[in-house]
Parts: sequence; structure tokens; C-alpha cells
Amino acid sequence: MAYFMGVDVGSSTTKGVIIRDGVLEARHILTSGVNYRVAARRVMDELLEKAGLCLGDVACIVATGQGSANVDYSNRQVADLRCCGRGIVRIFPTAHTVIDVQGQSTQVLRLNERGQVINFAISEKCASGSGRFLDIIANVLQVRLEDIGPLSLESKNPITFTTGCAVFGESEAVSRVSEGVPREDILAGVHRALAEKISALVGKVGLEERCAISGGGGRDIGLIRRIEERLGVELLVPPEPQFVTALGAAIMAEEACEEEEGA
Amino acid sequence: MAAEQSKGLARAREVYLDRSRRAKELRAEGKKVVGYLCIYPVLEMVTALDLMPYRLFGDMREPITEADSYLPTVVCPFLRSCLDLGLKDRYDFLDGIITCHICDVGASLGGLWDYAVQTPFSHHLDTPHTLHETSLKQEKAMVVGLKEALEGFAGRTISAPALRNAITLHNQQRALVREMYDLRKPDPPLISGVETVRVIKAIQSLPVQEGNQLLREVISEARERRDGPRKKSARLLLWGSILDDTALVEMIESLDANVVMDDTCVGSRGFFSDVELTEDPLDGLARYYLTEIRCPRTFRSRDYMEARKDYMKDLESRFSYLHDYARDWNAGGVILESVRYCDTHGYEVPGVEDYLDSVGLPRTYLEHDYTEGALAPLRTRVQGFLEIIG
Amino acid sequence: MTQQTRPRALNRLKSMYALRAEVDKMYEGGGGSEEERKPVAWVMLEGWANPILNAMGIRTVYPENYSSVCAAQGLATPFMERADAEGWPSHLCGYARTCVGYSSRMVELGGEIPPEAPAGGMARPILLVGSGEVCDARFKWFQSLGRFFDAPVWTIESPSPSLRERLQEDAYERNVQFLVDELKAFVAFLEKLMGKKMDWDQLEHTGGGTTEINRLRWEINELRKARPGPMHTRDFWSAMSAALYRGAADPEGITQGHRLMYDEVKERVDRGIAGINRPEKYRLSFEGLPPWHSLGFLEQLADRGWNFVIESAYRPGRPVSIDLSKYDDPMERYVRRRYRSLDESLEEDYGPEEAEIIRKEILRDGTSRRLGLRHIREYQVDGVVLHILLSCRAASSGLNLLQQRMLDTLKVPALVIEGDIIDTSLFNPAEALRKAEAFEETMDHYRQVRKELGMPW
Amino acid sequence: MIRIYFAGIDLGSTMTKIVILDEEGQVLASVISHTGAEHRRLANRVMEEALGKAGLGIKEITFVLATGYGRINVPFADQQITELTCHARGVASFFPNVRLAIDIGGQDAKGLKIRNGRLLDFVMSDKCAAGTGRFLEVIADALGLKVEDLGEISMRSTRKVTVSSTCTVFAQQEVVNHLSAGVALEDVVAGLHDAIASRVARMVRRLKVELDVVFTGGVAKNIGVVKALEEHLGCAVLVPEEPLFSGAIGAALIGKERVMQALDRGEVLPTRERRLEEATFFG
Repeated sequence: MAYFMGVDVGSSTTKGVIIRDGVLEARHILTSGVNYRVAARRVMDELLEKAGLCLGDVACIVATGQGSANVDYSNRQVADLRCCGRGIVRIFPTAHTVIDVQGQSTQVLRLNERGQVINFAISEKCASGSGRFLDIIANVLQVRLEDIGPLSLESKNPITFTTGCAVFGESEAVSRVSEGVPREDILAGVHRALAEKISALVGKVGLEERCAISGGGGRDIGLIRRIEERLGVELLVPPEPQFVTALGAAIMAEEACEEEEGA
Repeated sequence: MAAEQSKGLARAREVYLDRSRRAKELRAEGKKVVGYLCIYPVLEMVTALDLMPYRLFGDMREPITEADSYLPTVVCPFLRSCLDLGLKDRYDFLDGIITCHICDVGASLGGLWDYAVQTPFSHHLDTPHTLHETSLKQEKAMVVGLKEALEGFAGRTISAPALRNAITLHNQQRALVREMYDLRKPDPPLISGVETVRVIKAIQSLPVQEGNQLLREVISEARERRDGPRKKSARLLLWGSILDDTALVEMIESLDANVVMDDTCVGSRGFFSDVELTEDPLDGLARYYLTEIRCPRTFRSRDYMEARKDYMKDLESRFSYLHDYARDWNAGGVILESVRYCDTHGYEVPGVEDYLDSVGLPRTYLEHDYTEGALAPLRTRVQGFLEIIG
Repeated sequence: MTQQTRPRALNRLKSMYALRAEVDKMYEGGGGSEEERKPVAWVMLEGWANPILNAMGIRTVYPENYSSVCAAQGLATPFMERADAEGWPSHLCGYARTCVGYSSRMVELGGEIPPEAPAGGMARPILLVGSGEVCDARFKWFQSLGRFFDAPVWTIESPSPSLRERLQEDAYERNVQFLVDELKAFVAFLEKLMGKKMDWDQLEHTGGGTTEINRLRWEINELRKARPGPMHTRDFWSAMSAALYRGAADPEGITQGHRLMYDEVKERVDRGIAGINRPEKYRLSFEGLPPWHSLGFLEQLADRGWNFVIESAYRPGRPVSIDLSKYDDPMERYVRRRYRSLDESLEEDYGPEEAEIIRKEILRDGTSRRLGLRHIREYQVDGVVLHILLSCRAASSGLNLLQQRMLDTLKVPALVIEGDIIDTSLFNPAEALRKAEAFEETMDHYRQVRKELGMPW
Repeated sequence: MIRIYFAGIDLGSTMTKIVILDEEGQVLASVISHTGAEHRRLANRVMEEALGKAGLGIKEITFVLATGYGRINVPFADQQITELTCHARGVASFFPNVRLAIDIGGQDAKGLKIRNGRLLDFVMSDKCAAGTGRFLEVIADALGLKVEDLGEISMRSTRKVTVSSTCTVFAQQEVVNHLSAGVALEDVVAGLHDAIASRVARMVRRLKVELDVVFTGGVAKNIGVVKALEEHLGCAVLVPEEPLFSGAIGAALIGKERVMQALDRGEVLPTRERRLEEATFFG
């Protein structure tokens, strides 16, 4: 029975999964650091280690994400948008809209039942619409990533950022702190800003009843609630949202083999 | 008329903050409300048919979400905001809408509005871009076209007396606005820049008679007032594109400066000359709306039919009124403001700067993206400018 | 890299090169000495000025086109940076900013053509002819050049009413009369400027000469409906300038060039040869103005089997024979030959039945969902690329609506790519390719949808 | 006779600078410190430190003028002026003939047109971090480099890369892509410097570049950016010994002028009560 590997080299983290019969055999995540090649190698070693396999056991490997070109051991590269779609329908077969909040950018996808991308919109060429904005602020507020969401939910009145720039948002957060603004209001301010940008993207591709969230943003309950408020729907949240695209890549690997057999 | 205690400036502030209230009241009483874009639609004819003209504005305090599906982010955020509000049903009390060829995006807004917002009645006014003799004829035809469309919509025709009366009423409004602007000439001015924006926006949200009443109240109140603006080191003239929110002027006046005069379309632009009562009233209206409104969207040239062109003289013919404003209102500096992606004002800036430099008026150019938050960084620019001219 | 190992993905037309070469004749170093002695006017591309100026013995040069020439050769940026330095806001039209920078440089050199100017450069103008058509930049930009040139600026006014207003029965005749008067005023001005009278027979010639060129361009486009598409949009763009900018100056030459192009395309159709050297996986239309600086990007898409078989911009109108016999005023003949009523063109383009539906829709809604979609249907495209231009409001503001209409009525999806006609800093090929890959799935999906709905492609 | 002293404090987004001058304009003390979250505490602390160095008490300072991004958060300042005017004045005190000054700080980049020490006109970037010091900080941080080392590193470059992303955060990713693709660190860093220099040069050209061009602010310490700016402007770029202090010195000098002018008129400028907030003596 064949094994398939998906590797997603993202801007901040690199994720990999191995599946067999569509069942998850192993998964691993690590920070991408300053050399994607190294990250890609390490994630492969870890995966094989965990699954107790050697590279030869893996029938096909698909690389995706913005660093996918650095996965020198992959059989093919596939755009992360497509992998994300494949991954999400494997987890939520009826989800036809996905909000994928990545470090580098935020993208909203419309999918058909096969998980194929039938429409999509991507946040603009500026990080203020991406998860990085959140990382930056959390970092300067010294809030651990897992605490961001819960803390933000305590906010009574979220602040409004005067700058569109994620980097300036940092210094603005700093000065708001010095004015004695509570951290939760600042975080909630970021969440609200992101939710607004995201709902605009959703407006472009159209909102489906069943809407899921993936990517690092899917672990942030604060962001999720804000988006739900704006869109008026309950989001489907996968157990491990950050692995959705890697999973999709593995599924793509599976499909690739089937094609070749078919051909 | 609904129960209203407050008068004058307080009333203006009320209307500014809740501008659709009066329109909705009157609509409940059976009056039809006609929205209009920019200041080119011929309001006199709307008034003459006993319809209520209601100017379309955006809201820079409201994030644009819906409009993204219709207008890309690279177009004028003011117009995107207008459409956004339309899509969010904030203009659902309008019975009709008049758009005009104010600019490329403005021209396409009509079609988008028809497609996505679908106000029952709509008409597009194709105001010519030049002052050629032929253009005046064309504008007249456009005015006639609007007249017929409005009459069809209202189900009655405009009688000559009614139109004359409406022209008189709107001329009165223009005169009253100029009278109010005179109260900005003293130092300190009796009315602040912020208050002026509120009043102008208010009268563009009320029937003309009520607007005139409000202006009279404001004028008499301001003449008497003790709580007017403080004396500041700088008196400024503000030139630029649409400013339908007090935020920018508020920021400027929070510094050591008073905005004492403006050339913007939520300011003096629509009020500084009158419609001439001609034999056929439509001639006077056509001439006024084509030639008297000094928005850069119209191509003006001193050298029409001339084989030679003199740049500085051309600039003088186009912008000397700014010099007059600065002189009469004793302004020591000019702030040139434009909303990002406004092409017509954008192309005008170098010429205005050349002219102001030639007459020795200090100036600075501010570009904003029509969000309240983004105004904050401009503070240091304005303060720096004040330190230069101070 | 595939490009080295395999033949280039784009299959260019030989006949295109000759036409493309024609364009350089507009600029210095081309055109021949007789042509070069003539005074030069800088003109916006529009329906009216060019033949009139040529008939008056004035040479016409098109800064819009010249800016795209600069961009295509990667030479636009320094000019645009100059425009920034001169204080023109950086969100303005890339064509305009390039031209402003060029003008500023020219003044710095005392009116001389900058040595770094591609294609020999544009000579100093005696006249700037702007236009009220298409976009605001086309009259504001030339006006703002006053800082550099004392050449007079004339803006040709032309009516651009909304669709509903254009259907009013008196509207067409009124606009014709308006144009006749406006253009006569323009001629009067030119006569004053040049100190000589208009040669009306010459106008009949320059004004009529482009009709045949237009007919040929139309016929060529008809051939492009074939499967596989015989002519890629890149060839269309390369050739189109000749017809648009040189047609009136050299009717015979340009006509001949298009005859040859017609024959070449016809032969490709007969032999089933495509505009790309790859299997035609997807047929596309390019909506909006081209990214002149990054046309190589189309090679990468062609390599994926994307064949751009048609485009929205600069498409020739259907040739019609108009009976001008009852009009003896030469200017009126000139206007009526080129200016059609919306009623007529709807009938010609959509046939009586659909035209009637469209007319009804326009009168009711002010617009019709069917407009602007005919080529999508007739060329049976699988998808379109919408090029949103960060420096052009006019070409970008309608695109999102078009996108929705295409999806609603024809089930044809659109890929939105943000870029610019000139400014390279705004275009990200890697990002665009990433989107393109995902978009292939989208096109596959809607192919299926159209099939299920029993649509013809 | 009683001597009089002037303090200028420049509370910038990343660094806070303070100087104390005597009436001849001699610098008695200067202090620089990182700007944290707590502006008011910081202002008090650096003031204390400067007073210590100058051997003065707070009451002996005749006039305190605050400038910079946090100027309103200086509790003991008598007046606030923008960094634009103060930089111009300060730069002119180093280079009397300066006509164009470029200041690249943490929060923004400025171009200042100066004549005889007076500010005539200015341009500034403030919409996003591209072309500011933050751009380099963020990226140096991500690469685990010290921002002050970037200059030297880039000097080794032989083939600088192009960094196309405007957004700092995205540029950071672009850098990582380059490094992963095996591009030499120095070539990447040189690319970053070039990106900043071209943005800033583009902006300041609006003021019409004239000699002498002076470059101040934190980034002026970066030889790589200095060279890149010279390339883009096509002229020599002068950097003062203490490029970070032009704002603070300018502020102190303007304060001095204002006091002197007032004295000539026989007036005394209104000043705050001279005390530092208790909190800072212990806290």
C-alpha cells in the first residue's frame, strides 16, 4: 500500500504530512527559518522518522507553499491554493468556502465538491492583511501565540489602528500601551482589522453556507469570532488548521499517481 | 416640520451627524427624494418639481467592504465609499438618483448603481469637459434631457414660474453661503472651518428653503457669538477634492491655525456665483453649471482659439481667484488636498503649485486615502508647514 | 528551463513584424525626410483629430503609444521618476507620467530629443491635441504639460452620454451636429495656427482611407474564432498600433500590410495552425490594457497551453457601408462615416432580436448584462484575464462588473491580475503564475458547468 | 553672572536623544537611549542622565524644547516643534551650507530643503515602513544580524540583487527566498540598501537636489545606504559625526534662539515648573 507525502514550505513555518489510504500516518511542523532548503530537508527526515519509513517507501511527493521550489526531493510542485482546497474538503466534504489565513497572505477560496478552486481572492501586496500583522503585534505585546485569541475575547472596546502598515502597527501598539490601553483591546483591534479585510475578500468570491478556516489563523479563536461576527456564519475549524495545505499536497500526490496509473 | 428645538450651528451639527433623518421624515410625508452626485446636477429643476435634492456622500469612518466587488481598490475611495453605502442600503430612502460625468469613475458609477443598487429612477448627466461654444449648446441639451427625465419621473411638468422661483431660492442659498463665508474674514474668524463643513453638508441634506433658514440662523448666531474660534498664528486657504468629513479640517484646526477659506466642493465651490435669470431659464442654468463651477474636471484655457500659449497667463486665468481668496480672507498659506486616485485634481496640482509660487503664496500638498485613521500621520506635515510659514 | 529546450511557446505571425515596424516611422529617425520636415502635433488616440491634422499637413505623434514603446524597451522608469520629481502624483496614468518625464528631460536639453529616447524619440510639438473621450487623463495630462511647452492645447470635445441617453431618438442627430460644429471649430483653429486653409479633398482621402484597414482588421478577427486560435493577442497588440496611429498618414501601406496578415492568418486556419506552439488547452480573452513591460509573461502562460485568442481593447468595429451621398458638407460626411448611432450598432452587432432585448434592458435598467460579452461567446473562451491597472481608472473601473456578468450569463470565469500599463514595480509574475495554476482548475470546473447547461462550448 | 542652559530632546520612534547646550551653544551633555513603550518615564530618565553628565540640576535649565514622534509625551518640555524644523536647524549647525538634508529614521524618511539654516520645504514618507529604518531593523532581526553590521556586510557585495516587494514584511520573505536560492548574504543586503536608497531618492528629487546634501538619522550610520544614495542622487552625501543628534541639537538651538529673542524684547518666555516626576527618581 503506497505512502504519499505533502510538504508545505510557508513563509513562517514548514509543514509536512504522510498519508496512506487517505489516512494520516505522520505530520510535522517546524519554523522555516532563513533557509527553506534546510527546513524542507528537516521536515522530510522528521516525517520519515515518525512514520518509520525511508524515502523509497513514499510513492509520490508534492511540494507547495511559497518556498516549494526548495523542496529538491519532491516529484512536483502545486500551487498552495489548490492544495488548500483539496485538504479542506477531505476534512469537511461540504465546505465550499475556505478562509486561508497564512503568515504571508490571506486568501479566500470557493470550492466545488471535488475541492477544486472555482473562485478565489487574495489579500493585497501588503502584510496588513496577513497573519504576520498579528504575530508582530503579539510579539511586541509579549503575548504567547496560543493566548492571543482568549485574551482578545476579553476586550470591551477594540482600538482602531491609524496605520495600514503592519510594521507601523507595531510602533502604534507600543505607544497605545504607553497610554495605558489594555493589551486585549489592541489585539482585538488587530482581529477586527483583519476580519474587515477578510470579509471584503469573501464578498468578492461569494459566501457559502458551509465556510471553513485554515492556516495559522485557524488556531486563533479571537480572529475566528470576529470573522463570524462580520459574516454571520459559524466557521468550520479543522483540528489542526495549519496542516490543511500540506494534507492537500499529499492528496495531490495521491491523485498524481492515480493519473499516471490511468495513463 | 418635525419638532426641533435646536437652531443654527447646533442644528447644523445635528443634521451633519444624522443627515438622512430629515429626508426620511419628508419621504414619510410623501415627498420624493432624489440623490445627486457632486455639484453638477441642476438642483433648481429638482426643487421646482417639489422633489427633495439630497447629495450623495461617502463615509470615511466606515470601512469599505461591499464595494470591493464592483470597484477595484485603485479607484477614488470616495466614490467607492458612496457605492459601498448604496450596497449596504444606506440610501434605500432615495426615489431617484442623478449622476454626472464628474470623472471617469463618477461616470461609471451610474451604471454600477443601476446594476447593483437599483434606485427606481436614475439619470446620467453628460456635462461637457470644455468651455467651447459647442459645449454650451451641448450642456443646454443635457439640461433639457434632465428636465424631461425628471418631469417623467415626477409625473408633471415644470412650470416657468416654479422654475424661476426655484432659481431664486437657490441663488438665495448661494448668497447666504457667501454671507456666511464673510464671517470668516475677521481674525479670529467667527465661524471655524469645521463648522463650515458641517453647515455646507447640512444644507446639502435639506430642502433648499430649510437650508436657507438654517443659514440665516447660523449667520445671526455667529455674528453675536462669544464662543467662536480662538485667534491662531496662521490663517489658511484649503484647496482640493471632496472633503465630506470634518476630520481633516479638525486636525488642521487642532494645531495653531484656522482654516478661513476654501475651494472645495463641500465648501465654496458650488456657491460663489449665481444663476442668471435668462429669458429661457434653461440658458442661465446651462451656462452656470458648465462654466461657473471651478472643479478641475473641466478643461479651462485662456488661449481658446489662440495659436500661441502663455503658460503663466493661462495659470493666472485659471487660478487667480485663489489669490483673491487669500487676499480677501487674509490667508497666509494654502493647503492643497486630494483624495488618493483622484486624477482630475492630481493633474491640476503641478499647475496650482506653479501659480501659487508665482504669487508667493506658500503651499503644501496633502494626499489622503479617505480613511479617518490615515489622517493622523498628516499632522506632522501640517505642523511642519505651519512652522515654515510661521 | 522549458524555453531553452523546446521551441518558443508563442507562434508569432511573420506579417506582424512589417506592421510593427511601420509604427517607428511616427518617431524621429523614421518616416523619411519629407515626413520629418512637417511640424509635429502630440495627439491622444481618438476617432477624430488624426485625419484632420494629417490633411492639414501636420505630422501626428501619440505619446500614449510612445510611452508603451518606452515601457516595452524597459526605458519608461527613469522618465516616470522624473515626473515624480516634478511633483506629478505617482498614482497618475503611467503613459502620462512617462510623457511628463520625457517632456521635462526635453526642456532640460533645450528642446532637444533626449539621446536615451527609444525609436528616435518624439519631436518637440507645435500643438497638443487632447480628447474628452475615454478618460480624464487625455485632457488633463496635456494641459499639465504647459510647464514644459508653450504649445497650445486643444481638447476635442466629444459627447459620451450614458447608454439610456444615447437611445433617445433625437440624441444621435444632436451628437452628429455637435461633432460637426466642434470639429469645424477645430479646423478653424488649425487654419489660424498653420496660416493656411483646410484641404477638404485631402480630408476625404485621409478620413476615408482607414475604412478598408478597419474592414481587414475585422475580417482577421473573424478568422480568429477558429479552433485552435490562429493568432495570439500579442500579435494583435504588436500590429494594432500601425492601424490606429499610421492608418491616416499612410493608408495604402498599412492596408497592404493587413492584406498580408489576413492571408497568413487564413492559411493558418486552413492548416489548423495555432497562435501557440503548444496544444491549445485553454482559450482566453485578455480584458483591459496590456502590461507593455512584461509581455514575455504571455510566453510563460502560452507554455501552459493558454492561447489568448481575442482581447477587449482596440477591437475593430464591424464594417458597415454608409450612404453618404445625401450629405455634401465634407465635415458632416467625415463625422457620419465614423460616428454610429447606438441603435444601429446594436442591430449590426447583435442582430435585430437580441438588439431589441438589449434596448429594453437599457431603457429599464440603464444597462444590459449582455453588453461587452459578445466576443466571449463568439470566440468560445474558457476564461478571461482581467488586467486591473493601478494607474488607470478608466480601464479598470468596469472590470469587476464585467467579471460578474460573464460568470452570471456565460459561466466564464475571470482571473484578476493587478499590474500596470507602464509601471513595472506593480506587477508580480511569480504571484500571477501561482494564481494562473489555480485558475486552470476554475476553468476546468466551468467547462463542466457549461456542458451541463448545454452551452455550445 | 548666572549662566543659562538649554535642553533639546528628540523622542523618536526607536531612539530618544537629548542634548544640553550652554549659551555659546556648546554641547555639555548628550544622551541616547532606546525608546520603549513608556515615553514619559523615558523622557525623565534621559533628562536625569544628561543633567548628571552636565553636572546641572533640572532647575538650572532655562528652556526645554521637545521634538520628534513622541514630543507631546515629554512632561517637562516648554515647547514642542516638529522634527522637520529641528533637523533642518541641527543639520545647518553641522554644515552651514547645507541645501538638502535627508533624514532616515525609524518611523519615516524625510527630505528637507534648507536655506541659511531655515527650513523652506520638505517631503516625507509616512504611509508605510518601506524606505525607513524599520525596514532594515525588521529584516536584520529576521536574519539574526545586528543592524549596525549591515553596512559593512554590503560593502563586500559584487552583484546586488533586486528586492521588488515594497512591503517590509514581504521583502523579508523575498530575502529569505534569495538566501535559500544560494545568493550571497552581502548581495542580498546590498539589494536592501539599494531598495531604500532608490525610494528615498525618488522622494527627495521633488525638492530638486542641490549640493550640499547631508544625510542624518540612524540609517546614516549605514555606509551601504550612504553609498547607494550617492549612486541614486549622483552626488556626494555628507554624514555628520553624530547623525542621530541633529534633531535634539536643532531643538536646543531653536529654544536658545527663542529665549534670546524674547530677552531682546525684554520678555521672558513662559516655562513649565522645573521638576522631574518623582516616579523616575526611584522606579
